[in-house]
Amino acid sequence: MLRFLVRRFLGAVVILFLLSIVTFVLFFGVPRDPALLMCGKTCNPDSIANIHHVLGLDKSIPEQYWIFLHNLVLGSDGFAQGPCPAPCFGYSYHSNEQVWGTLIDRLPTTVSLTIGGAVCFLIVGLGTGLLAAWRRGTLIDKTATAGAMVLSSMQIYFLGPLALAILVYQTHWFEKPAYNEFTANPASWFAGLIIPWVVLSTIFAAQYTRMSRSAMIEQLQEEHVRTARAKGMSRRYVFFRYAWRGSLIPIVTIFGIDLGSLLGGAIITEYTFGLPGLGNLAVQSVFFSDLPLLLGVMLFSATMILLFNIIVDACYAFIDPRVRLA
Amino acid sequence: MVVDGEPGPKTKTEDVKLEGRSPGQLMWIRFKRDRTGVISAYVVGFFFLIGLCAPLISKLYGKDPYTVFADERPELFDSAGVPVQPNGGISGDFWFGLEPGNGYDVFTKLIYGIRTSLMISIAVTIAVVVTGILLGVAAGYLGGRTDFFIGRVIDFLLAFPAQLFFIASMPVVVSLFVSPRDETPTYVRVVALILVQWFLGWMSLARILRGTSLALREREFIEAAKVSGASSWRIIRKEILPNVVTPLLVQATYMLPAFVTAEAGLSYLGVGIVEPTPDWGQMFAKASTELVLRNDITYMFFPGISMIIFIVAFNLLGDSVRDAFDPKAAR
Amino acid sequence: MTTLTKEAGTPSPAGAGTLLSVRDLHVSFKTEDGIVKAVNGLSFDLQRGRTLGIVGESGSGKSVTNLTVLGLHNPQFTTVEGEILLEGQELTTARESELEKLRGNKVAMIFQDPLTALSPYYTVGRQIAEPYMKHNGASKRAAWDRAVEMLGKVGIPNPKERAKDYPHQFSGGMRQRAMIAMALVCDPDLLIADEPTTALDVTVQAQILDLLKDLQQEFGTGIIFITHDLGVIADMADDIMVMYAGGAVERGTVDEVLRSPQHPYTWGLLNSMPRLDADLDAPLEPIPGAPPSLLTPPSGCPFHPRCTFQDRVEFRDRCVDVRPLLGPDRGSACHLTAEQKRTIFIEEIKPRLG
Amino acid sequence: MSRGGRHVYGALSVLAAGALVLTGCSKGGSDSGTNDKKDQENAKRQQSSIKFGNAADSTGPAAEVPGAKSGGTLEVLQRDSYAHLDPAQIYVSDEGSLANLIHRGLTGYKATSNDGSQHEVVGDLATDSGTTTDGGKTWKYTLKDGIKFADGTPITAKDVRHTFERMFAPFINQGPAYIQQWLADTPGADYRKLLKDGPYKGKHLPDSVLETPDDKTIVFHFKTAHPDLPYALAMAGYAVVSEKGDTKERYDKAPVTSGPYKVQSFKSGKSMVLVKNPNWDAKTDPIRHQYVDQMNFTFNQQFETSTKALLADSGADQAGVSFNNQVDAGNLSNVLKDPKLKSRVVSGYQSYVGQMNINMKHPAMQDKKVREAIAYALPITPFVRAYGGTDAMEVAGGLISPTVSGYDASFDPFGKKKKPAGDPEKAKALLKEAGKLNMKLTFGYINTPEGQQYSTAMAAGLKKAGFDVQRQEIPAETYYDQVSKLDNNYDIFHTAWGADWPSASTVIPPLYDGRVIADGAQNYSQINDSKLNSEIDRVNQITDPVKSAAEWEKLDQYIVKDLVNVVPTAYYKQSQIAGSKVGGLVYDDVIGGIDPRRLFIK
Repeated sequence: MLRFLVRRFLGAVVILFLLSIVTFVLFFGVPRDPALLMCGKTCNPDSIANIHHVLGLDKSIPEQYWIFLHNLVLGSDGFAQGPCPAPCFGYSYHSNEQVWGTLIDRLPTTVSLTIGGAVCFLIVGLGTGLLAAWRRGTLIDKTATAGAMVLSSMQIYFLGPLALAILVYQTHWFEKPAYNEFTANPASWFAGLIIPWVVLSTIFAAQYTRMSRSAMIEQLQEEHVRTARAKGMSRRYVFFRYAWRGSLIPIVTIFGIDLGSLLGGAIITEYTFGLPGLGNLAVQSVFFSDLPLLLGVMLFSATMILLFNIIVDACYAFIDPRVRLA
Repeated sequence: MVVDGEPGPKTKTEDVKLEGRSPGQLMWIRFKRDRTGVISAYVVGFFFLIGLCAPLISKLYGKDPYTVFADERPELFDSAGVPVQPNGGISGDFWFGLEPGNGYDVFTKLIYGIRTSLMISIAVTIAVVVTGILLGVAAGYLGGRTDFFIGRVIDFLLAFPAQLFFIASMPVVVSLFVSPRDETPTYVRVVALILVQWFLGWMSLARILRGTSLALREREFIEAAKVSGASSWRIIRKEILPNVVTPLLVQATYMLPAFVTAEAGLSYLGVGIVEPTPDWGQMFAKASTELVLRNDITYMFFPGISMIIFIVAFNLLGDSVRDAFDPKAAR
Repeated sequence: MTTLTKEAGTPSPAGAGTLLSVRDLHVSFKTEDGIVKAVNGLSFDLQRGRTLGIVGESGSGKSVTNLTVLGLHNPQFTTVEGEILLEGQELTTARESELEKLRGNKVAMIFQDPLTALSPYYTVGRQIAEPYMKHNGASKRAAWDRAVEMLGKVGIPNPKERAKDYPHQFSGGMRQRAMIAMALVCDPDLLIADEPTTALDVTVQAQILDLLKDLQQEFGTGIIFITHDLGVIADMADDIMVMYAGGAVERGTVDEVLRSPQHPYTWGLLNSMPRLDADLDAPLEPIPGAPPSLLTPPSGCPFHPRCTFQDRVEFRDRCVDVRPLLGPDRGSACHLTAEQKRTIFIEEIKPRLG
Repeated sequence: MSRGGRHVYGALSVLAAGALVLTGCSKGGSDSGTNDKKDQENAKRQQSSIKFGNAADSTGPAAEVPGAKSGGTLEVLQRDSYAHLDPAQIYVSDEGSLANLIHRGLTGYKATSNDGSQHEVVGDLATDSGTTTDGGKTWKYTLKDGIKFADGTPITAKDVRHTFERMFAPFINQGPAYIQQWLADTPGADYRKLLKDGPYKGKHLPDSVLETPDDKTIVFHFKTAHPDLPYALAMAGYAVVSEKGDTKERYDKAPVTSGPYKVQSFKSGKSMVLVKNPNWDAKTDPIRHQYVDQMNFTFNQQFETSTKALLADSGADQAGVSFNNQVDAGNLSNVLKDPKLKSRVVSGYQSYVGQMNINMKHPAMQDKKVREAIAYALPITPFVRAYGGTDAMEVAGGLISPTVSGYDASFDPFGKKKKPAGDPEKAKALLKEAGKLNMKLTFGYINTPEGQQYSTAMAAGLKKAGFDVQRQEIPAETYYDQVSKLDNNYDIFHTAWGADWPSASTVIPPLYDGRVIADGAQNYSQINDSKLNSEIDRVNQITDPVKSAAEWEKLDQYIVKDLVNVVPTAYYKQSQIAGSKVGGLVYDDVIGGIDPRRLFIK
């Protein structure tokens, strides 16, 4: 187990390293100059050169990259804006805030959105999927399958605005979604996120319904499930002990992927509801050519994805004794 | 009762009955029997037809998606550009109403938007399929270092935060084609959208094809071909490719709608196709503006419902294609 | 030996020693392509402590018949007609809960591939203990001990430790032994073994067969042994029933069927089977053609499209028009006369078998 | 699974999709109906001429706001967090509003009426608005007695000198540059050469430029006359910085303040708390008040959120206000229509004027008939529409905004106010006359949703007049950089410009002086008209601000009507709302929003 973790984490570090290079190259591929954005009304080549110098953009790209890596690992006191302990992504060009601080700052929004949404869609999605598989072929199953088919074909950029239009703007039943800190006021935290949760989990739940239903049905056709029935085990027992155990593998896999990418910033959801999470931060960093922020968000998101990949693989070992981690 | 697989003898008997037919014919016969699949195919075909015939339809209808009716027919709008008539200005003249803002005709905008989105998605699908075949089959068939290398590339690309990467790279790709001083022609944005989605779109297909060709490599007929001295290229072309058609076609039917929604998502975020070029996703972007949310909820249903119908039909079609190829698959 | 069999529609009361009695069984499935008649008017009996071998190509209805006995078919798509009497209890109409009580308890089953037939997620011991707990109300502890005991009985060395292993940690033969242990843990009266040795290599196969025979003697279990391998049948069974296209085409004792087979299909089966003592020059001959579609079974004798002897039948059309009947005892469902069957076998078939 | 099942769910799918349509009905029209009466009221409202106050005008304390009370906590809901607190980095209006509370400069605007429309420039830290004896080349300021920073140290001429010197340091790059340029007598950013590293490496500005003979006196020496210095010094960007407390870049997050309030805590992106500055003495300040005990800022409050909270008027929000958030577009017309809200809502103009620039460098644009054709043809409605209709935008006649001294509401040479959708017939006739029918017209537009929207519609309008319009998108982030390049491809492009102080001297010279044409400069249309140039010089020398305002307006009319190098599009409007317990609510034309200095809790 330990060897597995060490190996996988090393692999992840290599991938992150490559990704940071790609992001760097990508950024310098953009023919727009962050200095222009900071230059203000009285902009001329001198002041641009000046800003370049302040930002370190006058150094060669490899040199800048080296500095970036160095700061990331060791931190730096060299920033004009203040000290920057490791992991140091530097200071945002746009807001002059420490990138790492900004990421940590935005994280609770994204985590709230993701966890709340995940709880909803896991319960509803798996519940419906299992029910449909249990009552396979009945009207319940067909309704659930058809409903899941339609809902999973919906997009957040349709369902989200639709929910806003109906629930917020037309009927005024709900507040416009916003992020309020849980610690400050749990009720308003809940009220502010309820619509994003519902929208996010509607689409995801439909997907989990489809997935868990077909995984269960597939498992129920496994020979070992038939053996268990042939031993005289009850349907319920076989369903929940044998088939469910096997269905866990695809479910955990997809759930890991979803959770990883959502925690890295649910871009469209956050954009639609104007939630100040990592996804919105990412969009912002692109629009403002904010390299430190872009690098920060990109690496953070990729870390989430990789982390959950590893977690999923580790989970396999608990679910399936055939899997040996090494 | 739990043990409810398709009974064993069934496929056997079917094979017997259809003895002598090619797998393609078999698939076609099975598919034709699947009424849901056939209806879905018609629906999907209808969308493609609309996309294809959009110019003709708009000619017959007498309007185009570029006319600014807010200035042409100012009496139909208030000063913020919202149609004054109820239901988004639906009337005999404007079947689907008028778009809040500049007052484009929603009907023609929608059919042209479908045209744009489908065109892009088909191109991405083709690009992804070609790449998937090339790299997947190469990895699976050649094995060894090639396989290892392609495998690592796939691992790497899968770790990309895809959406974030799309957003970050769209301006870069666009700028590769035009100097920032010139107008970005629509085709450049289209090409950029295709490239960006292709770049992070081929891995799953390549993995599947790798698996398939890896399995095929061990099969007798490939061994036989090898022993008889056929070149690798010939084996790939004559023996492997025909055998990966099934997973390929099934995957492609699932991929295309995914690309449609992804493309629309990018335009929704403002990095894809922009006004005035009609595009499905761009209509969603418009539909999510405060103006529409507050004043003209009708508008958002045209892109919304049409896309749901399209995606549902395409997914049902995908299921049917899969079932037709592989009737044992669990449903 | 009494393989009492009667023709379709003429049920006879099961004899005193009869463990299982199947009467005029029809099983059909609804599929996308139509109704598949998987079993067509099958009748047979099995006595306690005896072994009935069922032979046939895949798709001949062997497995379906036996799944139906345990009620493991999918009721949604399956219609079952006829009677299945287990010690006089009607099983086709029995409630699910009653069937559950029988399964693994009175009737147990062994499947072909022990790797897929055992759950990969639970230890072998647990999987063996489960039915014991359920049917005997034993405690977890007692059930576990019983599982270890059974593992020992089926010849697993160091059963105490191995019970804690997962199936994938077992070799193929050991897995099948574990499977047998699981089947016999509740001391069943009837054991259905569905090609239990097909997936194993030959030496292991022989061990497993010996084990089954030993256990049968110890427990007095009646066994239905399904296989397409006549060699195994010869070793294992007391009686043989040859099935084709959902029905029985020949039956008799092992000696009868193997020494003087009467049905062209049985000849074909024998012909396609290699033998150690056979003349090396004599070619193995597969049965021409493929098994028939059960969606639209051939008219008359289901074997007629593949039969090379139908021109010997007096009125050749009978093969196409009339389904030949199979008597309750030793016999075969073929329009050839008994004399023809005998002469053809001795003169044409036997020499080739060597 | 049987086929039958699939039909059922196929059918159900369609049904479920269809059910959604039923809910999709909407009533026509936006909630933001046109509000003609309000428009007329707004048109009447305009900044009257501003004068420079003397020592008496500059003496504190400021006149009491009628009905004002001390005490209480004000809740301030803001959308954007403050990016800069260092005065030298402050240029944008959000921080400008805040600077009124925490920073003080040599001069400031004193409201001389209670409706926020009358102002004069007075001495703030200085005893008067400045004295010049040579027509604006040399300006002398004397500091008042008893002025202190929040940390208790007195404000001296050394601090003022430091304030100006540090603006030459490289890290100061966001604030205004007027005075630096005047001191160095160079355009653009060349002024930085005068004092490369600022005061931080021991070098200082020579006395011939900036002189501080004693602790109280500051003398500015310019090579050319700059009668506008009192205005310029009133900008937040020139507020005083403590030399002792200067932490360079880090000052931006934790400045030493001098105004009536000081920053108690500031969590960027989240919240800020201002408390009374005990070292501020009302007697020294003719401009500000210190009624409220504490101000709690909450950031990330979108326009809809703040509007909704303030409309609801419950709990702490009763004492709530937003300095810069507008009433959101959706609520705007309802808010304006509701008579009960009248006392809680203020409306006014922002200082911005939108204008379509015609690139004079392109030969085809040098034909005045063509330019006139553009002026007649250009529809303004798309612009108004894209930004929320007539509640948010008003069709402009001239280039001088209603918030600027000298505005003339009746000026409308191309009939835009009557025919905002353009006059394609007249334009076409002009174009025909010029023989340029179907000429190519390259339209550079900003690539934002709004830009996309109005540019397509404007292009359609121009097409009707016989132009072959080629739209070219320009990325939003670099838009101004692109259009301010001298060799840009665009025949026409839209910009907006806000006066830095309420004098057209911050509008007409930077935008239309032919001698400042340069890459990155703001003469976007590249107009170089000798009459205009000389007039600019002449008017710039007028030291009487009232007289000069009238002269600027004449120049405005000359540009729009005779030169036609720009077509004015719209004046930006806004409305703001406060809770019912907030007193002293006034829309201040100079601030371009609610005046935070006057607020009190009822």
